Amino acid sequence: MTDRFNIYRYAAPSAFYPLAGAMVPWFAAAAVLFGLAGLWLGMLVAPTDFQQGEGYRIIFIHVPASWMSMFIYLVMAFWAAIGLAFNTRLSGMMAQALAPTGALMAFLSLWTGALWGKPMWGTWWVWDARLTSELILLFLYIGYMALVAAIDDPRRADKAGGLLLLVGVVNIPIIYFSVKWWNTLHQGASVSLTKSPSMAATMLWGMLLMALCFWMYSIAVALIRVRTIMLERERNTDWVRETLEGDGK
Amino acid sequence: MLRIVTAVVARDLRLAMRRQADIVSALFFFIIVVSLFPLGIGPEPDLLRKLAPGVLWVAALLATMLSLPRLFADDHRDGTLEQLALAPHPLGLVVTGKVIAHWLVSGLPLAVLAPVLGLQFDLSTEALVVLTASILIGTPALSGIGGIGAALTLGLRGGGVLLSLLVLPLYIPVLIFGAGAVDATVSGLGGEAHLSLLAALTLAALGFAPWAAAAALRIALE
Amino acid sequence: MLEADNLECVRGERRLFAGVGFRLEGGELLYLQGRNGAGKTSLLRMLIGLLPPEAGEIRWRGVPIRQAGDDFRAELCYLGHLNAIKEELTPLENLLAAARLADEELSEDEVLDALEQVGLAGREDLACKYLSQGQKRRVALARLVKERRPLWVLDEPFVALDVAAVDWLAGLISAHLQRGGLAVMTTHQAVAIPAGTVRELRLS
Amino acid sequence: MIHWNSFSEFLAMGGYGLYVWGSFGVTALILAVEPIVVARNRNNTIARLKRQLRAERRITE
Repeated sequence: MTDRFNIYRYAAPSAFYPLAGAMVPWFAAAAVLFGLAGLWLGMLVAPTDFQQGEGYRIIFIHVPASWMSMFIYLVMAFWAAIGLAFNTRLSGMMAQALAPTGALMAFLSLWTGALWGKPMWGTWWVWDARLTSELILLFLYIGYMALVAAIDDPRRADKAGGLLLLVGVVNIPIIYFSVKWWNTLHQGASVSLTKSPSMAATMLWGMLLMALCFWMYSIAVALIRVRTIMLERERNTDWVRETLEGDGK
Repeated sequence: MLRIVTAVVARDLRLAMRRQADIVSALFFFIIVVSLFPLGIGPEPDLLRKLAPGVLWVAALLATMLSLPRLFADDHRDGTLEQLALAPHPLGLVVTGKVIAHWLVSGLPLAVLAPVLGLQFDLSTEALVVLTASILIGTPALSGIGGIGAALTLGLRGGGVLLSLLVLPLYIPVLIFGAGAVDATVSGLGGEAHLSLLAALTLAALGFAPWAAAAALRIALE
Repeated sequence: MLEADNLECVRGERRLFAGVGFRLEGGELLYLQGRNGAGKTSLLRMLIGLLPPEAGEIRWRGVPIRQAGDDFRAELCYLGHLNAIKEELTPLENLLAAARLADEELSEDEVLDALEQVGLAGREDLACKYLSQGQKRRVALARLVKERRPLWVLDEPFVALDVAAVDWLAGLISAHLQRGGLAVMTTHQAVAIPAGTVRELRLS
Repeated sequence: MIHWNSFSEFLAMGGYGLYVWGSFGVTALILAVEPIVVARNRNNTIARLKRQLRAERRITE
């Protein structure tokens, strides 16, 4: 099994552990660099938005956080599908390592969204499709983490959590469209979330750089977390014993 | 194929009849929650009419959830679930049967009660009809989706709370279209569009949920 | 007919056993032995396909049981340490419902006959919650009386039975073996099964 | 090149200072705390596993 495909080789925790360890500093450094560049462009160079004044600068964290919160959920669902289909040990660990970061991103997206909404629309919260779906996404993250934490046997936890992730992936679009439809019928909030189309090039670059920063950051944190989970789960195997007798790297 | 579904439904209904207290308590919960709202927000008929769809639907949703933890738990505890999983037909069919039985004892009575409770909220006849129809059409989806949650949390500590955490976000589309149908009727827009979307949701949930729940049950039985 | 190769079992973080294998033909009985916690029940659950083995394979009539699926389960009868009877139902209802759910044809007369054999004549219409522990076990065992599926997997079948019932059950299992059936069971008591070949497998 | 004329103007964010810095502050806090927590968790796990390993060794020897 181990030598048949490369992917199987790196799907084995003993091979992935040192690889992940070697990658962490690179992703962390990339996150810092992209972050500095993005902040410089976004906070110092980018011009004032003609509609929203300086308040729009929240976009430089709000949009990347929202993107990451959704993207991380999709990645977790991808790992869940792999894990359920091929029964690889690594998949469940990856999903679990990503979940807290995804939940934090969803929280950040809601937090910055509220702080953006207050000055722009005069309210902290609207029951708009995007906001509501983001809130539900946060619930799905919390539900996943709670379910995995409640099951003692890690294999069972991986499988049950994976199934929940897949069910969630099917449901997120349904929830999004149902809330959207509900919202347009209610027409309660006279607020449109569509952004002004004339986005300056510097703003766009700032946002993309910040998105890259969040991306690298999430990978780095998830890799550290997955390494911890690996040690914990495989503590009775030879490779963990050898690793522990070394310096844990 | 149909035989196994009917066999499960027949058995679960018979069991439910021997344990009527469970059904009755869920119904009383529904009645009490719905009746408390006018006392909490005041007797103005206009306000009540506006709130009725949401209140009735949220109460129906919570009442359905009340009986979910026991959907598989009893069978799990006495070993019947193992036998069901070992029967020579897909477990998804067995779950379909259990979901149907759950709906018959939890969702259907709610639909019967709903128009009576709707009268307390001064709903028009037309709105009452749509309310009944929406609960009739929507609650099977609640039972189906709830089955996934019940299977995932089977045998876990604090399973009941966890079950609500997992299931409530997934209930939101049903709630929106169900309450929306009544809402649209009350405001004179007509609830047909909502009802057909609700029916589509229910069909999708009944086609998909039992198999997801069956997969979760196999995990729980390992 | 039933083959197991190189089975490995991991529960939680503990490896319960590895490299377990056997072959069982028609008319043979396999006794699983071992201390508490040696993995006897886990092995049984692997054999009936509820617990996927960590490594190794189980074949029924030469086909891996995962692939055989319903075809395998149609030839399997499992009796766990839980009785799988409903407290609210009567013994008669329990057995009829169990047969229907397992896709078996069983008439009411046959069920009554089976209940008489396990000594529950006259209790057919009493809800099972009013029966004693031993009587409930007999209701569960009554399923075996008319059972003609070739593979029986029994988890501690003799527990909570009196001497007469133990003899009766041993006779039932012998008859099953004589018909060419297979049986796998765990037990703490050494019970002599009159007919068939008895093999032993010790998990350590 | 730089958009701002003075540091105080930068801090004021055209009147939106509270909202902008509220967003960036909480984000910075979370992005700083999460890695610390994750790293601490990792060190604790390694220390605990090492202790267990040593205890096991002592028993087998």
